[in-house]
Amino acid sequence: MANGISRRDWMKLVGGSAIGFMLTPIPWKILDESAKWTQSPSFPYGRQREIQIHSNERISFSHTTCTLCPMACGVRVRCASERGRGSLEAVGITGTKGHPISDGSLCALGVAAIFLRYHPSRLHRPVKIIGHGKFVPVSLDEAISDIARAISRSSCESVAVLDNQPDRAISHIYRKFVGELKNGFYINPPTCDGVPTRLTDQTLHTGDLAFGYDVNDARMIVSFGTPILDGWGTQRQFASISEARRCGGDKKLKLIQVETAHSRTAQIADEWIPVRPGTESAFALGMANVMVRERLCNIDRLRMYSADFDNAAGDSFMKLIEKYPPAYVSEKTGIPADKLVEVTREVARRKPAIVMFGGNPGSGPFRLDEQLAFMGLNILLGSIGTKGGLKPRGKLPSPYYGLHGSDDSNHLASMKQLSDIPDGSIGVLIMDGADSGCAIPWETVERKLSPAGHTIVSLAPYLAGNAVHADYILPSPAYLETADDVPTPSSATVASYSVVSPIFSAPKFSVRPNGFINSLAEALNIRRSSRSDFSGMEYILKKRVEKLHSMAKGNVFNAETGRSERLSGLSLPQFLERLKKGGCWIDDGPAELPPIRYSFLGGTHLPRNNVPVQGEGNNGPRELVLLPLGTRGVLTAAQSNPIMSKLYQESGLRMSANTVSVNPSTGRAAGLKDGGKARVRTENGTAYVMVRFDKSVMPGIIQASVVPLTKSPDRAEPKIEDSVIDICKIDSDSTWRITNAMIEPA
Amino acid sequence: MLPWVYGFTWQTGNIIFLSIFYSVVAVILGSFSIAAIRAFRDLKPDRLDEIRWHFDFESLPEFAKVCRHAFTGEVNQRVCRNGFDCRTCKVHSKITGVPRITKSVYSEGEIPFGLKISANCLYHRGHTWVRVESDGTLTLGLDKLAEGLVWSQCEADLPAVGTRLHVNGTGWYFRKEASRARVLSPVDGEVIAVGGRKEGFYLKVNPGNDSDLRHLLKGLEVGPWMTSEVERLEMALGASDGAVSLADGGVLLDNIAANYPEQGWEDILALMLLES
Amino acid sequence: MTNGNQVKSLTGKKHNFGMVIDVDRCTGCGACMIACAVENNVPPGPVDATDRTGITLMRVYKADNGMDFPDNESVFFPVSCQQCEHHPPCVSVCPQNAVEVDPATGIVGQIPVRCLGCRYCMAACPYHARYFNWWDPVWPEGMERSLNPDVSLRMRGVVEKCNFCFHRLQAAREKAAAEGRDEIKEGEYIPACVESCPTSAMTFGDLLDEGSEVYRLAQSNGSFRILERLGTGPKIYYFSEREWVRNIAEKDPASALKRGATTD
Amino acid sequence: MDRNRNNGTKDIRLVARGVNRMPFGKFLYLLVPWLIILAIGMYAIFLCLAKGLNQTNMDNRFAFGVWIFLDLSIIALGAGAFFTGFLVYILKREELRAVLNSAVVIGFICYSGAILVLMVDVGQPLRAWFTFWHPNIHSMLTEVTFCITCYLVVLSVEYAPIVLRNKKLKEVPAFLAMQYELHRIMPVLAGVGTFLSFFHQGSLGGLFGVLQGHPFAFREGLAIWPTTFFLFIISAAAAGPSFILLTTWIASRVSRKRLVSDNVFALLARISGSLLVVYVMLKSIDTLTWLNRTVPSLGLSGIGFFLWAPFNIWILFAEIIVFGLVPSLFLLFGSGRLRTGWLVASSVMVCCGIVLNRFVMTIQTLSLPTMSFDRFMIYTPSWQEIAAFLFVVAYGVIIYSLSFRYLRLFPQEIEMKVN
Repeated sequence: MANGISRRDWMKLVGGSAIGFMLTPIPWKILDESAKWTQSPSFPYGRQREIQIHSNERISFSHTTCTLCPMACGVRVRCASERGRGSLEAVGITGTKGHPISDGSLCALGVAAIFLRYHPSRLHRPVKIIGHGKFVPVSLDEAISDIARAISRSSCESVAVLDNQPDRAISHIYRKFVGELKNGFYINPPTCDGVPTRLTDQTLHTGDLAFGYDVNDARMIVSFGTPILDGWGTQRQFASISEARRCGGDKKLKLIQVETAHSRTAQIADEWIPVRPGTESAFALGMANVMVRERLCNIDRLRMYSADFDNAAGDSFMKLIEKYPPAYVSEKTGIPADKLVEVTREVARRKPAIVMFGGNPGSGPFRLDEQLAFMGLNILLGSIGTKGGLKPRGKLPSPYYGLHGSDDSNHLASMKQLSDIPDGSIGVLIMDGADSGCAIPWETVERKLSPAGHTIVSLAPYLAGNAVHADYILPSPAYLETADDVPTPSSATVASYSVVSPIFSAPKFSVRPNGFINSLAEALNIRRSSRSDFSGMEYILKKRVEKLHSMAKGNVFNAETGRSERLSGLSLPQFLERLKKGGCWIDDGPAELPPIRYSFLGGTHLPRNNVPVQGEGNNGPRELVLLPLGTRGVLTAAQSNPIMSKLYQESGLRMSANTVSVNPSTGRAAGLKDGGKARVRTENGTAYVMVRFDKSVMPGIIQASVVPLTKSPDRAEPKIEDSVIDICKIDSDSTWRITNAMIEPA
Repeated sequence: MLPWVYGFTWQTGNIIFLSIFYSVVAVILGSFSIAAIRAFRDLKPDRLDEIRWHFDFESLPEFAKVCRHAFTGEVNQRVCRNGFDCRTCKVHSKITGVPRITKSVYSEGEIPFGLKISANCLYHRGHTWVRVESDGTLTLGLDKLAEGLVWSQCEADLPAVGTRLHVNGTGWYFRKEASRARVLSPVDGEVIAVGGRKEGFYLKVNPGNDSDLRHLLKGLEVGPWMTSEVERLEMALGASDGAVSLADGGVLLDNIAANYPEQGWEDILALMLLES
Repeated sequence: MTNGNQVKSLTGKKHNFGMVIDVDRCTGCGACMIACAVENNVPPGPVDATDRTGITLMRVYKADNGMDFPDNESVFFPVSCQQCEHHPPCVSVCPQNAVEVDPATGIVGQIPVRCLGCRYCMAACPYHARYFNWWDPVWPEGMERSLNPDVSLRMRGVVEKCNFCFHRLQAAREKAAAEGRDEIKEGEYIPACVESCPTSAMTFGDLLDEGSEVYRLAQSNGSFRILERLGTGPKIYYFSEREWVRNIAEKDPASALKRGATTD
Repeated sequence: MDRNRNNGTKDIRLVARGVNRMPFGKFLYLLVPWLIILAIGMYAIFLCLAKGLNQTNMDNRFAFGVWIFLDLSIIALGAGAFFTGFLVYILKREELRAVLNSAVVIGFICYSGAILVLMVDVGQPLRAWFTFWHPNIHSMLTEVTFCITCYLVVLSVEYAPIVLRNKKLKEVPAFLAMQYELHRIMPVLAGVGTFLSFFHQGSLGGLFGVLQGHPFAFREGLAIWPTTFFLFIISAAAAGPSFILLTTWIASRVSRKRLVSDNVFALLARISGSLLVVYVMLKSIDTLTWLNRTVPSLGLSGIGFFLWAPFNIWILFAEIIVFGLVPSLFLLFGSGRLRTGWLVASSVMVCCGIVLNRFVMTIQTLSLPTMSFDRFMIYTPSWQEIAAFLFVVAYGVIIYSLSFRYLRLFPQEIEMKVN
């Protein structure tokens, strides 16, 4: 190569340019860009690549009302529409700001409820259960004809509907349907929130007038085992209690928790009075004793308004409380006598005072005779119908009849308690899917079932809670898919009404409860009048709203503007529109209290001369007392929402399923280890539990958490193990507060 | 990391840290590259021989590196640090400048273990002898000890006539099957003739003008050296659990290699020929 | 969790977002924990997850006065990332700048996409407010359709923590910009936990804004911070009228032992 | 005796001349248990990489578990490589050449093992390079990462000539030349290695010393580093020679040969002992300063850290006195007088002391509560963690055994046969 470029020159050129290139930012920039690329979440592994998040381009908000418990919180759902698909999807839930009941707050269940539509235990077709956790699909028609056959077959047994949230439109449909049957029952299970109407009727003779707790104005709350800081009542009541506890000066609310268990409320109450198990009523009677003896109440007035406060007949309240002098109560409850006196004086001094006795959702309500003692205390305190006491609330109209009754009301089945039903009498049981917020141990239901054979139908959308005991599960629309209404929460003093309109259309497989009742009625050839059409929830709701509108009082909350208007200023379509879009009607105030007479010992009920104290006496050497504890929505799908693992499993905030707390001294005496496994035995069975030592728990107590098993990976629950609530002793009046138990290492 | 990478800042700490890091990387890479370039340049036979000898000598145990003057008792316990090259050794030149006081147990020509030492031969520590011929050329051959060790039926890769040899470079190879043994060249010079098996493997070398043979053992040094080498051999054999042992003070077996498996024998031979 | 540096304050006005939690009001209901998990697309804990391996960017701890039955009194401490403003321990330890303080807002942001999961920051955090994705994020079938579109998912093997719902700040800024405002209004940006608290125990706002409620509460008598003595300057303040509650924040953890209790 | 001991082995061509090694079959037989451990460890590592770190028992509190403890320990024990190199090449202590090769191999094993475990330990190993690309220079971990990586390169370069000198490999001219030239640059590398080691040993200490959130680990600073930075350097420098002494002794017991002369043992012991005396002194001063100044200034009482069983005050006593002062005096004053067995026993104690120190810094630090409503926690590693841990041990044993068999780790070995 004479004048050409040699190979060496070429190499120099290439090498030189390579080095030169390296000195420019280009290669480094490329490296950096690739670095950023590898930082994208889809790189390099993981299943998240498959997870498509909705685009956040089209966001809208819908308002509705929460149906997870009867408390009627306003819910604002953030929806995203998926591009291309056009389908809406809920991507966020918050409370509706300014809502008269909840004012923008939601509980943990309500916030987590966004995932409920995709709950792993949601059923996607009507099924027939053929064994523990095993089921086969069944067509709706087949199921209905089976159920109809069962109903027509059960001539001796009764047909019952178990409705956890009474006074909804669907409740009236149930009552109507059951009323058409000759042997139908409409049953409400026990709840822990409000004042049982039966109790007020017996002590105050107020009929079906319902009472609520006016906690907004109270300055002293004596709570007998009511979880008032742990999911009790409406959010507004709850917030008001929190607010009032906080504020200084005269308005400051004092909260005294009388409870055996070291519940959440007991932990953070101003004062915790740890009475021995089953002696809450004794403590209440002790307080009554002190009040009467120290003239802390208007005894003359009480004598005037009550026949059984003090009379010569021998079964008067005075006679009863005479048996509960402080020394005796102290011996029973384990609380020093001077403490009792001190507390009573403070309660009597610090008015308005209110005595609450709902009971814990895990351990259920108190027995009626215990409730009488608490109610008596309320009467002594003068808390009936007064500001900061128990107040009656207005009634809501039924879709079938107006407020003041009509012919149609005769066709509605009467409302019964579970304890009213004779044991072994139910042949067909239809369980509504809604939740009362309070546990219902299966045995309380089971003992009412006919031993000769029974058919149980559940309308729950999930294979969870008591639905697992059903023979047929006809899954109703899930949360945010259901059309429903929410009546006044049972703890409230003011009537309210909300309509739940579905935000998402229910899947095809879901069975609307009213549709089911309609089909069943058709299959049973029940005569239908135009006004007793069970179908068309829309129609029924409209009827009810119409009747409400005609009352022309109260305010209507508009969820979209966050403001309230007078109902009288709204036309019916406007009212309906407000309600459908997450609004809420709220009454002007509590109802008028009729002139009442007090009946301390419970009217028709046989007065008890002596409230028996449970959990003592014939205890064996290693016999302890099992106290189930839970919070709102125990054992429901809402509590077993997978994301609830944050509370139960991924943090120590709430004890996970079948965990028991015992005092270290008790635990060590039983040979247990902190964090170890144990077996709890009662006369009803054995449960396997995890043991936690907690020095704040009363010795001799097994404080057990009632929580659904967080979740199972399969849709079907595996073999259902006995949980703590299953081994509780059920009393004849369907309460299960106290159970003697043994615990030993497993 | 670099000024145009996200997260880079012109903070003092950052600059100091990265400068140190880049310096360290530069030093590591630089010294490694230097080594690699040098190694590339080293890939020439002469240089490789030099390196090989350097390495072999470094690997010799101390007792195999005893100074020739320690054999004669001129110094006490000295170990050679100069690759057995006395021509450039200061100690050697100093010692040879003074009169000898010897304490060798052997007189010239005496034969330890029955090995013959030729008085007119110079010995290299790689078990070769050098005889200065009258015409100024040198004849090289294996000494008796090595002869006894080399395989009986082996081949030799003798250098071609005209090859230049270097002191402590490769003389020639013995080869038997896969095994191989290298004989160090005791002198510098050009090969002018080779003798094969029949002639007893020798090379004739023209050392050129400045033939310096000071590094070769002679006279009284040879006996003690040979004795120590026999000890070394005995030890090497002993290390392999003495398939063959030397009769104490007796005669070295003829051709002990024949009695020793080849694979292992290669090592013993190589050790004696100063290959590590 | 979005990169903390992408949306800057429009006017460059400096904020210092912080929170005051009135622990006298906290009932430990856990709504904040759930709201946080839902808002930030934190997956439900796998079957094997425990309170030691779960991810709760907001976690409510129970503390008590250390007394035995029946004198035991409890208080709940919602603890999320404390957004330390003075030498946050996690920022300086991260080997690849995956933790950054946004100078415009004072929010300590975690950039999970740059995190390699060495977990040094977790060891450094005295509040244990950092969580590692021990598992792949998995939701039950279909449930991922309800995830928050504003927050990207984190993969297995990276650390995450509370960033004061930074995406909500971005959304608020975008909204303000769309409405022609330079600055967001007070209350326009609040994290999900604050929004969800049923007892309004949490107050959120700009600690630099002397007119804000959060400033007033933070400066008030009953306010305190957890482990203030470490000098990291946490921006989550707590408030209590009860002295024993305030003392919990700085109490020597070993003080319970000195009274003779057993470990664990 | 088997007269053809070396000859029965198939790998005779690879074994260095002049030394004898056990038959290949026996060698393999002895390695089998280690190979099994290696296989199990590999499976565990695979599980951790494929399924994620949920395979371990680490948790959000014990973000660092047994692996980080292992890393810290073996890096401290592997410090013999840099320190021996430093003594030989920079301070010209030629006697230590006898153990230099072995020290390099040990160092290589320790560092490569540590990095291997670190790669499993991080959640996203594929992103490990982010540290280099977006380094946060304030992080001790960045310093550690940079230095360890560089130092592993240095160790590999130092290890390379030892490998290339293998009897068979050196027959390749390029290898022969390369090892020679690498050998020539060794002083430079030893210098760089010393520099890097000082920094990363220190930074490993700084890793915990800077944790202002953990008063138990937090130490006040000298210049920009907490005191643990310096303590870790000295303790590693002290433990390194002890570990070399120990491994050499073990190698010599297993191979039933004398590998180095007794004065090498004595020298190692003396170096280790004197450094350890200094370390124990400084550590005591540091501990006292920490107890009386640092901790009270944070409103805590130092004794509170030692109330949590099982990590009571004994651990401090054991660390400083039993495994610190006692062996240091033995090594320092016994190096010329005591028998090797005593020195070995003392070395074991030194190594235990250093390992205990690393344990305290990692595990105990994390187990202690920081907030008053925290819990004291204990952590039990899962089998996968143990298996990965043992993987490194097995890997080390295997690499060392292979090196010992085929490479000349102990130049004095042939000479030792004479004596």
